[in-house]
Parts: sequence; C-alpha cells; structure tokens
Amino acid sequence: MTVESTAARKPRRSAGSKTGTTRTTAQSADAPAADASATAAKRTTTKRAAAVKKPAAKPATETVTAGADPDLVQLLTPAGERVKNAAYDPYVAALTPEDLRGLYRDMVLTRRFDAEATALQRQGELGLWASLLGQEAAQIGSGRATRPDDYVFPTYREHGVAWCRDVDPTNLLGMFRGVNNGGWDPNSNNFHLYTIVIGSQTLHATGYAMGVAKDGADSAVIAYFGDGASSQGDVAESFTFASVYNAPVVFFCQNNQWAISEPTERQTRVPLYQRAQGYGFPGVRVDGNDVLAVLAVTKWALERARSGEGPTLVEAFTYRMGDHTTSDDASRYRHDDERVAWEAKDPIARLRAYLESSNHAEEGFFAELEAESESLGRRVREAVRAMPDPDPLAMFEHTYADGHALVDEERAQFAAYQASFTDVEGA
Amino acid sequence: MTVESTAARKPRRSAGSKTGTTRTTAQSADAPAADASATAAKRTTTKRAAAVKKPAAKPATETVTAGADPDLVQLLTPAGERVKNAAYDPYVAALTPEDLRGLYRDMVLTRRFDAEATALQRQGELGLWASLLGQEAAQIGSGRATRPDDYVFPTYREHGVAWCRDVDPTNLLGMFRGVNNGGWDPNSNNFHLYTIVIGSQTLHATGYAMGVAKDGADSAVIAYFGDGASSQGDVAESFTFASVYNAPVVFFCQNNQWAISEPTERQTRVPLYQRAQGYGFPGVRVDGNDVLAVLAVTKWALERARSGEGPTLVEAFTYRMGDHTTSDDASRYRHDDERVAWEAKDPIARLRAYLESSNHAEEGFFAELEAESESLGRRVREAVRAMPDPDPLAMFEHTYADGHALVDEERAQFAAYQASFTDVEGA
Amino acid sequence: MTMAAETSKNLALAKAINESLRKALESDPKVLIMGEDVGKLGGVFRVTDGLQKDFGEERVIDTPLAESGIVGTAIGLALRGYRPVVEIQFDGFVFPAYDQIVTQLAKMHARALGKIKLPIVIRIPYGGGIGAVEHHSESPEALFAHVAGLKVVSPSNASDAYWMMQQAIQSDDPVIFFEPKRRYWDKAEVNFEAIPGPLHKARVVREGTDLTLAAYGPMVKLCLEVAGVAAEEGRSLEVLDLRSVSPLDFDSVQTSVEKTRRLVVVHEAPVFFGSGAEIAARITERCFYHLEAPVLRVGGYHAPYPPARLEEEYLPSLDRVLDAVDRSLAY
Amino acid sequence: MTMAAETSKNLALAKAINESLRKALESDPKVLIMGEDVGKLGGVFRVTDGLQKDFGEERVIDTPLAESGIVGTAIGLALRGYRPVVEIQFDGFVFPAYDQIVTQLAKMHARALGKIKLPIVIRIPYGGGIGAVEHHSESPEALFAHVAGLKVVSPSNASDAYWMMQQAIQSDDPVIFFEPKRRYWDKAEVNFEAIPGPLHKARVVREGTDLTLAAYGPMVKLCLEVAGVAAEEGRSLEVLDLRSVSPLDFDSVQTSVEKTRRLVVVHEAPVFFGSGAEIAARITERCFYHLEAPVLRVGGYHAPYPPARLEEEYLPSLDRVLDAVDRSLAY
Ligand SMILES: Cc1ncc(C[n+]2csc(CCOP(=O)(O)OP(=O)(O)O)c2C)c(N)n1
Ligand SMILES: Cc1ncc(C[n+]2csc(CCOP(=O)(O)OP(=O)(O)O)c2C)c(N)n1
Ligand SMILES: [Mg+2]
Ligand SMILES: [Mg+2]
Repeated sequence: MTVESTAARKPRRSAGSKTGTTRTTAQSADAPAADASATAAKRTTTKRAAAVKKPAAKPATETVTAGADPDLVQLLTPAGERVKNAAYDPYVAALTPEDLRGLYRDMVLTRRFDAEATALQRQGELGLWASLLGQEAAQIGSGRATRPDDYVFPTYREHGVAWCRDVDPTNLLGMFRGVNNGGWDPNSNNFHLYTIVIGSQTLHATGYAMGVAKDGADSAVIAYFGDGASSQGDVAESFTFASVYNAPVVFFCQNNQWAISEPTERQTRVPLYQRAQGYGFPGVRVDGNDVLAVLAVTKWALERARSGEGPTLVEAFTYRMGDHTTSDDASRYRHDDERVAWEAKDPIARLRAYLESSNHAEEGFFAELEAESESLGRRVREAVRAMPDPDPLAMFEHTYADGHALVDEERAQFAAYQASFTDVEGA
Repeated sequence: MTVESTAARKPRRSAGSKTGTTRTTAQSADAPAADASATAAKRTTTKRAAAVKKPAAKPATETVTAGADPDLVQLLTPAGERVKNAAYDPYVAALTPEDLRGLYRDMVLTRRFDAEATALQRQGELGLWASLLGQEAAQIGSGRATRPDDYVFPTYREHGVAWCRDVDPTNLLGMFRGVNNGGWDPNSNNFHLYTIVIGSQTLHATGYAMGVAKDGADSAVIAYFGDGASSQGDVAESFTFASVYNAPVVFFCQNNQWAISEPTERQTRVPLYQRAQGYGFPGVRVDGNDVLAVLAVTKWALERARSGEGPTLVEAFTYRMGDHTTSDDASRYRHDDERVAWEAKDPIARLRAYLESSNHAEEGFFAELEAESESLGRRVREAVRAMPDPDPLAMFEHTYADGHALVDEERAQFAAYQASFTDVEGA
Repeated sequence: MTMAAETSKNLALAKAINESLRKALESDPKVLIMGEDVGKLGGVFRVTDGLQKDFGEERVIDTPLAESGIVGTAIGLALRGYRPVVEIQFDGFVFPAYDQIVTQLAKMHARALGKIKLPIVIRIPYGGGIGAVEHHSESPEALFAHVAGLKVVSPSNASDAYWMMQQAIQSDDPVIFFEPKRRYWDKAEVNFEAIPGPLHKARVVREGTDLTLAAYGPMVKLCLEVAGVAAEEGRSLEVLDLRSVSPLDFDSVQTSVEKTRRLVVVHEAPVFFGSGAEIAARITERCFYHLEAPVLRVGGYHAPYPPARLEEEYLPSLDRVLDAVDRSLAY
Repeated sequence: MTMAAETSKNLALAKAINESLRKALESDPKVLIMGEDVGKLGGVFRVTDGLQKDFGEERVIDTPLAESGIVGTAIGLALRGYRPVVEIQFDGFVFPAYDQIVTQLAKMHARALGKIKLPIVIRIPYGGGIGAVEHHSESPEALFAHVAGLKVVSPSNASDAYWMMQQAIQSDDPVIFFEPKRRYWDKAEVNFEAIPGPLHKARVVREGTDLTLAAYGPMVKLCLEVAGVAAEEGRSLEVLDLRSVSPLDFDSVQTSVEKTRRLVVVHEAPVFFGSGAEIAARITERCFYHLEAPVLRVGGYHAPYPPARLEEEYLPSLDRVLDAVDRSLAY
C-alpha cells in the first residue's frame, strides 16, 4: 500500500530556486488530495499566505477563515465567539466564570511579566530575554491542563507554563541575568529546568514518563518544544521511545511559525501534527491562540497518557509576536504585516471579548487586574535589581555531587590566587 | 483534527510487563480501526504471530495469507504465481525471459558468494561476515532497478546490491578480513563504502541527492538501512532534509524483522513504511522476498525521484535467515520455527517456481548456473586467501588528503622504530 | 544474594561485571539496565547474560537502536529516581549519544545548583586487540575526561571490575565506565566482601625503583608483562594501575615518580591530546626537579583505528613500551 | 571580485570572514554555505550577511534545525563534488553533529583509502566573554584535535580570519574553523593580495627573550596585553599565535622555547585534557634540557562554563596570566 504524501509535488528542475516555495506551490494542481490531511496542508498554507497579504484591518474576515479550518481545533474564534466542538467541549464544560477569569488573569499577568523582563533586558539588568509574547494561550491553556503531580519539561520560553506551575517568575530570570544556569529546584514544582540545546528535553520527558509508568503512578508528563526543534533527531527518537514503551507523555509543540529566521517550511512540508501518526500515536493541531481549545486538547491528551493510552502530539498553532530574543531583529527576515495579521488573533483580546460578551467579568475585574499587573511588574523589577552576583567560588560548586579531586584542587588554587590580591590590597 | 494512531492501545498499568507484548495485544478489542493502516498493523502482526506458531509444513496456507495482505505489494506469491497489480505491473512489463533468468542468476550467485564468505569466516580467513541470506530479492530487485548514474549508499549487508553495481565481490571482503576499512573507489561504480555506524549513511545519501538536484541531473540516489536503523535520529533527520529540499532519494529499508536480537516491535509499533507520511512523502511496503515486486516498486520510487517528485520510503518486508553476523547466535533469542516459516517464502525458490511454471528457463540453465556458482565460490576463496596483509606503514596513509605534520612525524618515528629491529635481526 | 555463602570466586572480567550488575539489581529496586540487545541476548559480550530472565523486562530493558535516545531517556529515568546503568554496544557507537552526555548528563546537576542528581553509569566496552571491524576498537576516554561533570573510570581486572561497578552505581554522579573488552575473558579472584579501595584511587600493582609505568584498563596487563621482561634485564619498573581517568589520582603518580624519577604513560588511545598529555603536563609541573627524563607516552597514532590486520602495529606492544623505557632510561 | 581595486581594507574579524566567504563563492561554483539562519538573517553574528541575497538560496542554504543533518548532508554534497562551508550557530550546539564529524567526516577519506575527499569547513563561533547564556561560550577544540582526520584552526585577527578561511576552503581535508566570537568586532588591516603564510604555521606576534606565551584565537590579544604589562615590569615576553591546533606547529614553539626557556600556554578551554596538556607534554619532551621551569597552563576550570556574571573569573585574565608568568619566572 502506498501512503500518499500530503506535500505539494513540484518538478525538481523547474526554473527558480526550490527553497521557500512550498507556500506558493502548495495549491498546485498536481497535489494529491488522497485524504483529509492533504487538504489540511493546502488550506493551512493558503491561510498563512492570506495572513501575510491581507491588511490587518479585517479581523472578522480572518476569523471566519480560521474558524472554518476543519483541521484546527478551536473553541473560541478570534472574535471571541464560542464554537461548539463535540469532541473537546467536555474538557472545558466544568469551567466556571471564575475559572475563565483565572485563565484571563494568567495570560495578562504572564504577558506583563514578559514585558517587564524585556524592559529589564533593555535596561541592562538581563543579558537576554526570550519573550513569549503571542504564545500566552498556548502556554496557559496547556499549563492549566496539568495536575500538580504531572511533570513539565520546558524549553527556554515557557514562562507562562512556569506561571501555572507556581514557579516564582523571578526564578526564571536568573539565567537570563547570568547569575545561574537555571538553578530552581525542578522537583518543588515538577517543572524541569529550561533547556537550551534544542530538542534534548523531549528525551528526558520520555524517560521520566517511562519511570512514571514503571512506578504505576497515573501522573503524566508534558514536553514542550518548538517547530524548529521538530527537526532534531532527539525529538524523533523521543517519539520512538515514547511509542515503543507506551510512555505517558504529551509532546506539546508550539508552532510559532518561526525558528529564529526560518519559517516552518524550512522544517517540514506537511503540518507538524501529522508527524505523530508514523510513530504510532495521534497528533492534533489546536488553535494555539485559543486558550480554551488548548486547555481542552491538552487535558484530553494528558488523560490519554494517564489511562495508559500512551503518547500524543499536540501542535499548538500560534505565532511569535516579537523577536526571537532580545538579541534578534525579526525585521531582517519577516514582514511586519504577517505580525499585524496575527495581532487580530490575539489570545488575550479573544478571551476578553468572550468574557465581556458572555458577562463573565465586570469592569472592576479588569481594573483590579491592571493594578495587579503593575504590582507584579514592580515586584519583578525590584527582585531582579536586588539579585546579587554569585560568589566567584560558586563556579566550582555542584560540578559533582560526590566531589572530584581536581575540582577541589582548582578551587583551593583559585581561593589562594584571590587571597593574594586581598593581601596586596590589604597591604 | 486528530490523526488516530494505528497502534494497539493497552492500559499501562495492566498486569505483567509491557515489553514485547505488541504482538499479542494488537488484536485487542479496544484497538481503533479508524483507517486502513490500523487494519494493516493488526494484520501484519497477526501474520507474524501465525508464522511463529504454525508448523512449516504448509507453505501454501502461508502463501495465501501473505498474498492476501492488501498492504504488501506483491507480484509473485511465495509459490511463484504471478499476481496482477495495476499500479506496479508496468514497471516489470518489459522484462524478457532472459531478464528474469538474469534476476534469478543474480540471486543465486549472490547467495553462493554469501555462503562462501560465511565459510571463509569459519575457516579463519575472515574476521567476521554479515550474511544477506534471505534478503536476496530485496537487494537484487532494488539493485537492478538502479541506473549506472544513480548512486547507492549501502549499510554493511548489501552484498547483493554491490553485485548489481558490478562491484567485484572480493572487494567487499577486505574489511571483513581486516585488511582495510572498505577501500574500494565509491565513484567507480557509484556504490558508496559500507557504513557501520547505523543510519549515518542516510544523511550522506540525502546530501548527495541534494547535490544531484543542484546539478540539474536526473539521476537518483538510494539509501539502504535496516529496521533497527529506523530508530536513529539521523534517519529521521534525513527524512526531514530530503523532504524540505525535495531531494531525489529513495530510502530503502530492509525490514528483516530483527536488529541483532531485537524484533521490529522494539523499534516501532506501526508498520515502518507509514513513517514517511508525517514527513511529507509516500511510503510503500513491498514483499521483500519477491524480486519482481521489489524491482517494480523501487523503479517507481526512483522514477519519482528523477522526475522531481522527491523522496520515497520503501519498506522491503523480508527476513534475516541467518545469524546477525558470524559473531552472533540467533538461537539465543528467536525460535527456529520462525525461520522455518520464512523459508517457505524463499526468494530464490519462488522465482524458480515461476521460471519453471512459465517455461522461461530450461534445465540446462539451472545446471550451468550451478557450475557458474561453484566457480564464483572458487574464485572468491582463492582471492581471499591471496589477499596480503597491508604494509604496517599503510596505517598512516590517507588520514589526510593534504598531509599533516604530526602524521609525518609519527610515520617517520615508526619507520625508524621498525628499522631498529631489522638492524638487530640483521646483526 | 545468589552467592550468599561464597566470599570469593574466580571470575572472568565480563562475568564479574555481570555479577556486580546482578548484585545491584538485587539490592536496589531503582537500578535499571538499558541498552541494545541487553535482554534475551545478554549483550553482544554476554555481560548482561541472564539478567532480564531473572529481573524482567521492566528492569533490564532492550531499547530501540538509538544511543541518544538511550542516554536521554536514562536521564529522564534518573530524574524520576531511577539509577540506570546504560550499555553502549561498542566504543565507536557512543557518539550519537555524545550530545546528551556532554550537554545534558554532565551539566544538569550544576545547572540545577545541585538540586537534582544524575546517578547514571554508562558502560562502554572499549579498546582493540580483538580483531574487529571499524568502530569496534576505539578508546575515546579523553573525549569524556575533558568534560567536567563526568567521571571516567576503567578497571583492569575482574576484582576491580566487580567493585568499581558497585561503586559507580552507588555514585550520585554520572560515571563513564570503560570496560577493557579484550580482557573480558581474563580471570581473577573476586572477593565479594573486601572493597579494594576508593573508586578514584590508583594502585601500585608492581613495585619498582627505576621507572614508573602508568596505565589503566587493558594496558595494565601489558605493563606488567613489560615489567617482567625488564626485570630479567635487571631493571626495576613500578607499575601503576590508574583505574580512574577523571578524576586522575595525580598524588599516587607523583609519589611513585618522586621515587623512580622516570615516567612512561601507556594507553591505547591516540597520544595526541590523550590522557598521557594531561599526566605528563601535570606530573612535570609537580615533579619538575625530580624527573630525570621527560615523561614519555606510548599510545595509538594520529590515524583512524586501523583495520584488524594492522592493529598489533598500531597498539602499544611489549616492544614499543620497552623501547620507551629504554629511551627514558637513556636520559 | 567586488573589491577589485582595493588591495587592503580595515575590517572587523566577522566582516573579514564574510568577505572571504564571498570571495570563495565567487571563485568556485562548488562552494556552498549551509547552516541555521545563514540566509536572510545572515547568521546570528551576521558573518554570512548578504551572501544569500547575492548568491541565491541554492548556494547559501538555510537548513532545518538539526546539526547532525547539516554535517551529514554536507558530507553527501562533498561526495557529489561540492565544497560546503557549514555554520554551527554556537560552540555548544556542535555536539548533535559530533557523531557525523568524528565517525564519518574524519574517517571517510581513510576508509576509502584516499579515493574520495571531504573538503568541508565547519565554522564554529566559540569562546566566551560576551555575557551569553549557557552553551554559547564554550571552547571544545580539544574534542576535535584528538580525532585524527580533522584539522583544527582558529584565527586571532581579521587578516588571518580572511586568509585562513580561504585556505581552509581550498583544503581537501575537513577543517574545523573556530572563530573567536568575542573578537568578531575587532578590526585589522586585511591585505587581499598577500597570503600571510601556510594555514598550519604558528607566528611570532611579539618577540621576547624571557618567556614564551603560546595562545590561539581569542587569547592572543590577551597575551599581547600581558606582554605589554610585563614589559613595563622589565620582562621580555615572546608571544606566539599558534593559529592551528591540529596540526600543532611544535617546531615554532620549540624554537621559541629554546630561546626563552620558559613556556606558558593560555586557552579558554578547561585545562584538564586541553591543548595546553599536549603542548606541555610534547615541548617538555623536545626541550627537556632547555626548560628552566615546567610548562604552565592557564585556562578554564574543570567545571561547566559558568553563568555570565562569573565568566571573567573563569576565563584567563590579564592577572591570571601574569600570575603564571611570575610563577614560571620564579623557578
Ligand atoms: C542544538 C541547538 N542548535 C541551535 C540552537 C540555537 N537556537 C536557539 S533557539 C533556535 C530556534 C528554535 O526554534 P523553535 O524550536 O521553533 O523554538 P522557538 O524559539 O520558536 O520557540 C535556535 C536555532 C540551539 N539552542 N540548540
Ligand atoms: C550507532 C550504532 N549503534 C549500534 C551498532 C551495533 N549494531 C550493528 S548492527 C546492529 C543492528 C542493526 O539492525 P538493522 O538496522 O535492523 O539492520 P540489520 O543488521 O538487521 O540488517 C547494531 C545494533 C552500530 N553499528 N551503530
Ligand atoms: Mg518556533
Ligand atoms: Mg534488521
């Protein structure tokens, strides 16, 4: 049996370069339409192309297009209208207005924290910041789907997930300030350290999940990674291990459309959620700017894991609204109108519209939240500024748990060397 | 949209160990049957389970089962009956009786060569041998599908493919004898060196294919690898690169059911050919013991590559009849009746039955081939025994193309050291 | 314990490791064995023979063929509280896992400021001399010793193999455990009750006065042979079994060299950037006024490991080590 | 050539590499640039800035985010006759490609008995001093120098950066090209017509009589500063820019040390099993009777590269090198 590719076919020796042409050729006439996913590929591409070209003035039109995409799980349209979804509605059915306001608050505070961190970087208080701007729904939705006993393996951008796990946000700033390389206790919130080497944490998550299964516990594990990371061999290997050992792990891919300067087309020519199928577990694409949909889909996937049904891949289709990090300048490689188009799908505005239209929140709530935001910003600012530089001798600590003769020797030499200055200065 | 897994679901915390249970649980009632591939997964597993349990006496029954498998491209049943296949028949339509006898001859001589090499290892003339016994059809069918300008990247077991590429078989023995690490000129037959680090050659093949495309040539590239190799990150990365750059490469996976002692279930819980889909290109499973089917499917895939349609994954479903290598003892981990069941699907017997029943070969042909086999065996034996040990100084050669001061220094020191013995001995 | 009554036993090195793994599996339910073919087959060298049969597939785990995946999931299992003992089938196949070992395993404890531990042992059968094909005979220990956060050890005999494995598994740090594959079949008495000493301490295995031979793993036996031959020629060589490459017991080397005033380091790995370089540099610094000759090194050449028919020429041999001894004594 | 009329130009080191790559793309249609973000963005350090615009996506290739894939496909492209110049975005991200580099790239020429060539350059911005987060400041050169089949170089200034890149691309061997990222913005005169010398030859960048400082890449500038300060204190230090780590130009070091009788090696990489060990071992052997003091080494500690706020303590500094100079001269 032939499994037909859902990718566009394009004669190799046609004029012009091949790179980056997937977007425009995806609608070519000879693309097979063997199954639903082929259509998915085409439609997604069309939508993105449209997003690039259309002026931002018409969120409503945009809304309809997105809402109509059958391959994207969506419970709230960009305009904030609640869409019915038989499969996933049950996972949000129990949400009270208070819960909804809670999600809103999470997103607002996360964004506020993120903005403060960006500002602190500009002021020289941090060396670098990787902003999550635009990805609040993907992170809060999935983070709130986890249980305390679940275990989270983030990349370096999961500030919103950390928030849901009750990690003190100032803890996240240490590595960006350069005072440590992470340094919080992963076990106090079941939230692992940020991992910079792309993709490697997906294997840690899988191993951890294998351990959960061995223990007979019904916890689940969730591994975050990006669209760029999907190309790393480690991620593929984690799919294989998770599948073969039926590990209770959810692979949560935030497809924010970019890996630094490279669009997702540099990583794959079919939608990423389809990757899972060939490894023997399901993949779902969810509107990553719809916090309800993300919450529902992640809950479903975590429950699959808990009940022994094995891994799931969730692709949260979202957008990195800012630069890759504060060191980056996205204007070098992408058009501003793409960002503008995504603004119309803003996760916070969307939930606010829904809260307002459904009378789930009053004006006072928003005002109070505004004040809470400001105080969070202040707290973070103060905490960062108060963060002391580590003692130089700290660089020798924790290289080993059981000690190492050479480290002891070098530490002693360094201490003596330092003392020689004190002597001189003291003299 | 949810892409349903084709894998069996099994509650994680059920009694007993999870490992190695895929075979028996694949028929479990809660397995989804969402699409054809789900059925495929079940059927394949059932077939294998049956193969293990059934006594070998009834090849006919076995035949029917295999012939009836809709997911397996087959043109010749194990009994040697020609099966119609609208999609793939055109690729073998032009074969003359002489061509068919040629394929038969290739398989017989390859098997004879392989047997000789195994014998030479037992006699101490080789340090190791990796036998292709049972995989002749997969290798001759695919090897004969290539054109001279195509480029082949083998693993370490592709003696039959080397044969099709006119590589002198004695050349293959050097590395197994320990006189070199490969050492033939890959460019004289467009047949790359054997590669021992599992999976790494799939990336070389992909890069080579990217180069072919850059050159505007219409050659294709074929990369061989095993079922075990399918788990390596490099293989996944080669799928990504091939897909993104639309490289003219055929990934040819010989699923011989075992990676040393591990059954394919340790690498995947769905059929391997399905892996391709999530990377955006088609996958096909072909009866790897049916030389006609392999030839047809590989030709189809190579032509796709040539005409700019990009990569294809071909999974040749076959069986490693012998030990993993002469260092291995398969009786430690698999039942003999599994092997016996596969004997009934022997690629050579199958083609012989077809040649005979269709009157495409006379008795004289078989007798002559027998003689040719014996003379090949003799030639190989003599060539190996005559293979000299390399000069010790050879170990310094070819570390670099442009030279390296340290290598020169060490070479000179070694030569002087050696000379010191000659002096002593000469004295 | 299966061998309750026995205090000691004459065991091949491979079997000693097998017994040590068995002991660890018995005494700590968190210990796991993982790797390719470690289950039914018992590994290509039978080091894990019988363990899956006795401890089940949940504890002795045949993994997919993916070394990065093996080490990466072992890290995750360690984070969950397990103590995985991972097998890499051959030295040359550790490199797909190198990223996980260097960027994750080695650094995660420090990254967490000590709040998590990675008690993982990575077993690697290494070295040549068995007539194997490419990638089956290499000695990559220097590539691990340079990396802070890892400990690197290599036993030379069955007793150390047993005990050092016990200690490596008990260590809360990641340990790269290099097994001298060509000594797998060498037998020695293993005393199951007397720990022969700390994991990272070198041992004088033959006393001497004229020159120190320092080695570890497979080269210790060769150095003892060299010392025997040299003794016949009237030279008294001290042989030091370093046992640990990181940390390296420089104190013991220094003590020996202060006595003998001459040092030759022997390893199979290429000399260039090998262990011998570090030992020579540091011992020269520590013993500058004691050394009568420069520290000499005998090891592999700066060339890929050669085909089997040349490996005897490539590897340190009795004659090559004796030649270095002569050169050192000639100073 | 875009700068036809100009014989020389004052360029930042990063820009010099950019010009060198441009020159290579112009003069040889087989040269390719590959890596993450090397296209429109021009790399995170802008080293490939403008190249994709001028040479197209077929020659300046943004790759998927997979280092093993980048190097592995570059090998395939080289087999097809191309000369890929590969960028690894930061030092700490080369490890996923380590297997392809060590087991394939380094060994394939020898495996084929010379019948195929692998003219691949792997560019790695390396070293610290830029206040970056984890994995962005490491110096892993020893992990490549130990591996036969690779050449390892590192320029210290814009002129060498330009010319050594030309030579590396023209070499038929794989070259690991370590770019001192903290010197990317340092300017120097680049003469486009006069080749400054062979790729693997060291250069005396300051003459002196009392002690030799040997360094490469980012540490050369520091050593020149040290020599300046020492001169004020009446000490004449010779500074050697090694330029190449494999092969290492021991002849030039020897010549210098025979004159000065003292050697201090400086590199950012950890001292343990670092380049300094190899240099110390070999130079001690070659200059045993010349050395007045043991070869001393200044480098990183045996600890993961520390967070940015500690890197000045971790890295060799003016004071730390001067301290080693003092210690050497005290012998
Ligand atoms: C192994 C590795 N290679 C390269 C990098 C440099 N790098 C950091 S982030 C990044 C892009 C990641 O993209 P994606 O996975 O989509 O995540 P995102 O940043 O968009 O959240 C790259 C290439 C890295 N950190 N690790
Ligand atoms: C990276 C790597 N890991 C482990 C090995 C050891 N090894 C050699 S062959 C083999 C099994 C390969 O199985 P498969 O890919 O199915 O190929 P087959 O031998 O069945 O043809 C293993 C594990 C290796 N050669 N390379
Ligand atoms: Mg991204
Ligand atoms: Mg196999």
